[in-house]
Amino acid sequence: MVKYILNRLIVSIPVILGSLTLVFLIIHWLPGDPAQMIAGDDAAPERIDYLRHQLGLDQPLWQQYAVYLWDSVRGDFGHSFANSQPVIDRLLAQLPATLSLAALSTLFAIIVGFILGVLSAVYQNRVLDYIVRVISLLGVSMPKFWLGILLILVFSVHLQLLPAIGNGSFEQLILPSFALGVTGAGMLTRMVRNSVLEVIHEPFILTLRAKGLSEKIVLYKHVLRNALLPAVTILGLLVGEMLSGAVVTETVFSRQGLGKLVVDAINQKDIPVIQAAILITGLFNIVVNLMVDVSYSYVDPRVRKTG
Amino acid sequence: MKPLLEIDDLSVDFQTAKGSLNAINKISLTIGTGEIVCLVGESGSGKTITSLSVMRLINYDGGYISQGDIKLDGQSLVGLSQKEISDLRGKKIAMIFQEPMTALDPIFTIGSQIVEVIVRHERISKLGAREKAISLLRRVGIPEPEIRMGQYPYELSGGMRQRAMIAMALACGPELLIADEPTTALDVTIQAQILSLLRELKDEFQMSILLITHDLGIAAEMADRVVVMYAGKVVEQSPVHQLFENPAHPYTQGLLHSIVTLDNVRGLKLYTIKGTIPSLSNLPTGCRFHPRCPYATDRCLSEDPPLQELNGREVACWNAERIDHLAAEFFGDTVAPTSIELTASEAYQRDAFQQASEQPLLEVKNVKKYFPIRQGLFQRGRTYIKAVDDVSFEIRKGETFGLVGESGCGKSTLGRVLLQLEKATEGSIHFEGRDLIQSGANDWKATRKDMQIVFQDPYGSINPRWKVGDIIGEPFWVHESLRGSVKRAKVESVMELVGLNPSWYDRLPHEFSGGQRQRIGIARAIALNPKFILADEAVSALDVSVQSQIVNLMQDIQQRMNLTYLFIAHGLNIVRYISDRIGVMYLGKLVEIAPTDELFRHPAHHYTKALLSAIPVPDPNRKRSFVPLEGEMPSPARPPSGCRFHTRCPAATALCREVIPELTLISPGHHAACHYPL
Amino acid sequence: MLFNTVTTERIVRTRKELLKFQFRLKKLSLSQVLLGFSLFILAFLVLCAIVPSWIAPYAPTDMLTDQLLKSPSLSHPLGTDQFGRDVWTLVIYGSQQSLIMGVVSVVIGGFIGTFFGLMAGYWGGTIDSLFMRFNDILMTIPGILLAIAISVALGPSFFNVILAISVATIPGKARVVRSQVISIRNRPFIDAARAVGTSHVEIMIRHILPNCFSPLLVMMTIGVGSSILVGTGLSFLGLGVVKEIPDWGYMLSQGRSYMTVAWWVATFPGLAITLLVIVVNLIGDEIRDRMDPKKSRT
Amino acid sequence: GDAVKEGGAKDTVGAQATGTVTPGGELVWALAGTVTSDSLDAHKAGFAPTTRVMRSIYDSLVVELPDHTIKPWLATSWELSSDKKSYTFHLRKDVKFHDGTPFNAEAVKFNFDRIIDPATKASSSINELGSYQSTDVIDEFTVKVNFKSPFAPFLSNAAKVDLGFVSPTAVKEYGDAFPQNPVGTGPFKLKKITPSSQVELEKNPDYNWGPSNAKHQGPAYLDKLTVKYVEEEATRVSVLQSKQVQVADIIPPQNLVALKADKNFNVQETELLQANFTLYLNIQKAPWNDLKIRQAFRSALDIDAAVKTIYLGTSKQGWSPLSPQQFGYTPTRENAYKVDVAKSNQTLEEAGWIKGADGYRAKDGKRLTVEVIDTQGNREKRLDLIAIFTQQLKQVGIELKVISLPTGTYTDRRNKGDYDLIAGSQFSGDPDVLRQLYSTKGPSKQNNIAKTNDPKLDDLLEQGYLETDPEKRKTIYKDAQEYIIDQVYGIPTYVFNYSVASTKDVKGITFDSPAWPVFYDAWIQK
Ligand SMILES: Nc1ncnc2c1ncn2[C@@H]1O[C@H](COP(=O)(O)OP(=O)(O)OP(=O)(O)O)[C@@H](O)[C@H]1O
Ligand SMILES: Nc1ncnc2c1ncn2[C@@H]1O[C@H](COP(=O)(O)OP(=O)(O)OP(=O)(O)O)[C@@H](O)[C@H]1O
Ligand SMILES: [Mg+2]
Ligand SMILES: [Mg+2]
Repeated sequence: MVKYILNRLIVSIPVILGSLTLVFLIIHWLPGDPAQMIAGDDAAPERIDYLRHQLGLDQPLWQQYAVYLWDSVRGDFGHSFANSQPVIDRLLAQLPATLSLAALSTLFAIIVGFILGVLSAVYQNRVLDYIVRVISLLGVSMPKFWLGILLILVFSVHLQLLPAIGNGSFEQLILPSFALGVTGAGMLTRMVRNSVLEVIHEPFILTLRAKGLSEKIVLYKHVLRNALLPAVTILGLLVGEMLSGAVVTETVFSRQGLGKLVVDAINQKDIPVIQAAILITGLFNIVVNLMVDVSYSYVDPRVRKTG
Repeated sequence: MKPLLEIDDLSVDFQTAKGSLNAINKISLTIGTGEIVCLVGESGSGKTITSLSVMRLINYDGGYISQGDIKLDGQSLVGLSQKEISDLRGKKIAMIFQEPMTALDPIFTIGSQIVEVIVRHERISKLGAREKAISLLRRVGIPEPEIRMGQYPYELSGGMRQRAMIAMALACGPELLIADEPTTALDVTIQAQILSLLRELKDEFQMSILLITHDLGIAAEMADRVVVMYAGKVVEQSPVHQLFENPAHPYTQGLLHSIVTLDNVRGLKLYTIKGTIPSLSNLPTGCRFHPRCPYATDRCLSEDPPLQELNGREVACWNAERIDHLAAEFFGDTVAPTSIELTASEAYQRDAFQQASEQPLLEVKNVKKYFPIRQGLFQRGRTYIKAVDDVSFEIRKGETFGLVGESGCGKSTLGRVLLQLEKATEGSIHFEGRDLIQSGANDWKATRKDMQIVFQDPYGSINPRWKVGDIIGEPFWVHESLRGSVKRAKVESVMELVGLNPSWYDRLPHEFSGGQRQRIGIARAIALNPKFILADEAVSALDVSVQSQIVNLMQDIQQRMNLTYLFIAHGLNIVRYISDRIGVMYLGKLVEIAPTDELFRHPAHHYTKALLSAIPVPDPNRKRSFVPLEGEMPSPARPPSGCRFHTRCPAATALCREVIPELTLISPGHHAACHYPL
Repeated sequence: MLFNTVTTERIVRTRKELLKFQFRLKKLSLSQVLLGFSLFILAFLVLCAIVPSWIAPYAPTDMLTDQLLKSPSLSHPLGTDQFGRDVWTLVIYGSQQSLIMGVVSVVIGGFIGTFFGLMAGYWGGTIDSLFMRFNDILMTIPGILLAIAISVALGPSFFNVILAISVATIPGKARVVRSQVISIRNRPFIDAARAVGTSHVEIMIRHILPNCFSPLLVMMTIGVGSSILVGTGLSFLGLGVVKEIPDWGYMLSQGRSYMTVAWWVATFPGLAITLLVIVVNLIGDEIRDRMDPKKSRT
Repeated sequence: GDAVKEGGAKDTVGAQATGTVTPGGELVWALAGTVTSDSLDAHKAGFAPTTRVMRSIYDSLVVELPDHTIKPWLATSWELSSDKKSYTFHLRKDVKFHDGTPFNAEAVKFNFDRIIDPATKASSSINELGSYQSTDVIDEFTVKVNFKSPFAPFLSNAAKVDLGFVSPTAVKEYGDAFPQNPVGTGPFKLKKITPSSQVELEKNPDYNWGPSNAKHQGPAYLDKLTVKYVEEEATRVSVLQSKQVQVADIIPPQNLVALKADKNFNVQETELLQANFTLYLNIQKAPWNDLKIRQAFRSALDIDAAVKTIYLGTSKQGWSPLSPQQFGYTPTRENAYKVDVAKSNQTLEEAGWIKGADGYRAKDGKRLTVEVIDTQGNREKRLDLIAIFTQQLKQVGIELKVISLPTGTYTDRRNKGDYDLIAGSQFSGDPDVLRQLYSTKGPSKQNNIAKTNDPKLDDLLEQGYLETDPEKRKTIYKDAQEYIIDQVYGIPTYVFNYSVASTKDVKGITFDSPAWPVFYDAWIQK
């Protein structure tokens, strides 16, 4: 297993390197001078030149790239153009909020997705199934900022149950997690329904029943575990998305987060921050997918062998 | 004998989108304590549904018992709730399913799946259940059961999985064991092992067994009594000897007659029951068999015959008495050796056999096919699965060459290499003198025209989304760029040739029966008038009667189109019947090549001999005293040294362990690779 | 007398027909009802997109400055927005861009993604590794950055917004298609086609592609809604030409700040998106069912 | 003056007169925007939201009253040298930074020198210092600030946060991390920054140097001031309405009316001193180089109607490049031009722009299209405003097209002059802002946003910059404004009102000179 994980990590190195290179090229190719952006629209030209020199932007591209790579390898992600802070600090500051939001909304998606998905499959083609299917589609299609504001209006303004904004407490996490998790929940519901239906018609389910096992055991011990595999795949993708794609949720609920940070950095052309953020989300994605694969092999012994 | 299971007037219906569908119609049968009853019948006749009804599992398939009663030990099962019946399942009645590959939950260990059922039904600690599971595994002949307990189904071979299934079924000492085609998915050698295991177990535990099969050879070997089903009805029920000696129902007669045995005269057309089993939604009136019955009268058309007592057995036929009388005549007609007639094909083959000696159509020299095993990033391709290892032989023009061997010995791989579906690792293949491996792309397309293949799995080998016409017409589309009505005309003529109704041009594959699908595969293969056809287990998946139809068809076409066949199968009866020469493969090597009769009469290799002895014989009087081949085939990734068969060979010596025997000529046309040929 | 028999006959007949009708109604399953509903809605939306002026009661650019943010009423069934425009009219006119944005981008992304997935899955080996690594790289790059790059490379335009959305969806689709292709590639009927001499291209197009369709369809139908919203987001991040007639996403994102005082401004365009997604999905499910050869005729 | 308007007038009375002050407690403020890059360095942060927060941390030398008179704060008195190039300030002696560093002449010198040091990467504060040359420490509490040339806006600028004072010790100690660890002399000091989320400030207990217009002396009443960044309008209003915060600023127009009517809330509005949101036609590009065409463009616009519609009556039309409360504002051009569609049509027709079948005018096969480039999105509903203009211009056959661009591309195109129209506002407390917008001798010494290159205007603005006599200055700026309006160098649109809404129990919020909220006198009624 350890070897497998190592192997996987080694294989991801070229991917990360590739994406960093590509991002580097894109950003530098895009119009707009970070020095000008820092100095402001009406800055005197000498000031802009000075800044450009300070930021190393006057060096040839390949040199900037080499320096950047070398620094990254040493774990030095440089300083933010925008506020001269070490990039790593800026990113780390956002991580807890991002992680907790991603974790809770994933949890929410899992719980809701599995319950509804199983229900829908068990009551296949009955009214409940149709209701669940439409609900799951609603979840998938409901625009997030609309849902977010609606949640605030209902739960925060009218019912005064939950806080709308903030990063600290668990209560502050509930509404945004719900808003963010709804899409995942909808997707998972559909996914779980499908795979449960597939598994439920596998021949081995008949064997289980022939053994006299109760329906509960058949469903929850065997069917669900077999159905887990495809669902876990989706989950991996979802977590990735929640880590980096929560901009709307972060904005509506005034939360910290990597999503917003990256968008801001792109707008400010804060190159070191963009690069580091991509590196971090890339690493996270690799780890998440690795976890998914490892949990695969936990769920499905067949994978263990090929791994 | 006290009846253990009584099925009385049972009907089972299915709820479908188009209303309810009657799958089983008023069947009655009993099984006594300690008795083995075989339920036989063509595919789709309702055998599985009957067994599922006994378990009351039919409800999970959308079916329900609409009439009648099932009693186990006097207790009615029909009225029980699912919860109540689940207390009996696995405890008093246990079931073994058809497909050992898919009947086990892939993500739980064998052990936990056995323990699960013990814990469910018995007051026993987890540890106790584990002990018991281990002893069960040992009992069904699984070596090192402690290790196997912790393994997952995919880590076991088919035979071992089936044994595990049996262990699971036996776990709580059931009174009735239902075995639904327990060996169809397995090799002849493993099949023989499993069947003898079942018999032993029955004696040991005093169980009753309901054995479902469509292989009458197995029925003859195992059964005390046989129940024959046709289209959801029981048509005959009788003790095994009586049934085989004196079948009363025309369907039973037909079935018995379409079995290909070692006694079948080669070249003679096989007997088939005309037509196919009707679909449940479209049953004929009166006797359900009448459209296929040679004796059908007007009465059969309108009235459904009840199951009636006749000379110590039960038959459902209006003409039973008359046929009973006719039976001897009926058999005499075909079995008498005097009536042997060489078909044109056979005559032709004789000629061809002589001519061809100088001019092989296909010449295979030292072909090897190794599959690299990937083991992570850095050590790719260190080890190989040696699926085909140094094989040489030739096929002459117009002959049928049979290739036999246990599952996994490399038959298909060899076939795929011959057809260039897989690149040979080494060696040369010449077709009509042309080197196939070296030839370029243009040549390659021409070769495709000349060499065709009929696949084992009739369903898997045709695109489920395509219309039949397009499937058969694909070669025309590719090679002759035919479209539209031109293609249609050509396809229809081919369909005619293989006995498919041309008006089915627009149907989809799933709307055909297995036999018809295989015809589709054959039609596609012959569409371009090839010279050579590889039939890879082309009939293995089919029913006896359908099997005969297809074999007849293939021979027919061979004769008409001057074809050469390479016929791969593990059913030795059929291979014997169809082939002129046979090659026997073991673990990637050809171990024996001989003309058919010679091989069956004087097998030279010990492996061949074991194979031959494992064939079930459909004659209850000739219960075999076979020596099942010990153990299973070793992994082709790590083949044994020396003679690869030495691990299972009764005659193996130190020499066999060290020196690889060469394929040598031992009598005219007979080669064997054995240090100590028989 | 004569009269009498005729009427009874007629009564009997009509009763029979009535029974038949009832029977038919009963046979209409829930899924058929839903399909009918979906098709109807979709047809309506398409009609709106093509000839909005036939349906909409007002002109989309009519700004009734005395009718700002009026709640739904008879004259404005979905209320009016911050310009005094009729929301119902805007929803109808917005359908054109929204449908194009949602559907076309999904189709383009699906097309390219399928191509890559197909190539990678079918050829395997080095091509597979190369494609999939590139795919992984694309996946790690933030969509906005890609979109901005595209807009800079090609200039801001409606079509380029669509292209940008499409590009962002390619990696996911390529992955799904690839895994599907790999599972089909080894099925016997592919061998059969090869044995017949069918070329690789034809095998890919005629045999493998149709069998990949089902998961792709799911991804595509689900993607319609997010494409619309992403497209809107991009036009804010500086990718678009701000249109005179807003699309649904634009209305939604602009209207959301009015949620506290005029919920209808954002809600109805939002509902339109949701409705479109649901409808497209239901139809997609049905297509999948019908394309499943086993279900088609039984 | 009457910087506090309408509701504000009512509320100022309500907020300050009634009840006795109950000190203590925490005030939570939902800030419209974020403290960009978490930077609270007075000299670096150029963005308005940040400046609003920093007002509570940093003090200034002087304070400017709404009538533009300058009063003492950290400086008790000052005098201007006879060459008008040097200011001598006499400082308070009791002032200490939050870290205990004494505030003295050295500190002032350190601060001003820091701003012009390129390594500081100062942004707007460097412009606030104009032609700054040096600072001389006369004695511990007397300091002389020298300029290269007379710099009239200096005192007004000195009242702003940008020229607030940072602790020299802290700057040395924290270096690059100072923006996250701000230390000033203000009534509140930093407790904690939660990046991208909030800033927590706490009372400076030693504070006893409030500006001369303050209502009390000694430390601030509030124990704690927490600023949460809530950019999303609906969220900001929601958290206020549900009282999760006590104060929210920049209330969108659609909520203003309701909140004003609501007994549970106070709304204070004040005009933001700035150059109004103005449409700048690219006068270096045909046909906008033609004054007649520019006039035709302007008279096609019904700005008043558009502003009323979009801001729901909460804002008024702006007539001058400067906002009305700005020093030197002239009302002479109010209503000087009118909506006159007929005249627009006629002018365009005469210039050869003929209406085609599609309703748009064209000349030589080229459509009369105005490409507006933008990068900020619909901030403060400005794109909505432009959307209405689009409709109005359509009436005279002009097509307006808004092109939304990434910041980089936008800047590029703007610098290259590749556009027809740009719209923007510039926050500033002094009319000298016009020099930045319209003069070729502005801080950037090259481009100005209006693309003007008019020696007459350059000259006027240069005079305004140098003239220290208020009355003379007023005249100069009157001329400048009139000239800009007459030449249609810019078309002002509306006057932005900065609004702060609070729950009823919050009292005593005031505003500084450009309009930012001051919490020194604020308290919560218990
Ligand atoms: N769930 C079901 N719904 C409708 N029809 C069914 C269902 N299951 C089986 N049938 C039909 O019932 C008939 C009998 O099926 P059954 O499985 O018992 O056949 P069998 O005799 O076991 O055949 P085989 O030898 O192929 O296993 C077949 O025609 C089959 O199509
Ligand atoms: N593509 C492949 N990669 C790796 N191993 C393979 C591959 N194809 C076949 N093998 C292995 O090669 C061996 C021979 O397989 P093959 O399919 O030729 O056997 P067979 O004799 O046709 O068996 P069966 O009777 O079950 O069809 C088996 O061990 C199989 O696992
Ligand atoms: Mg069966
Ligand atoms: Mg095979």
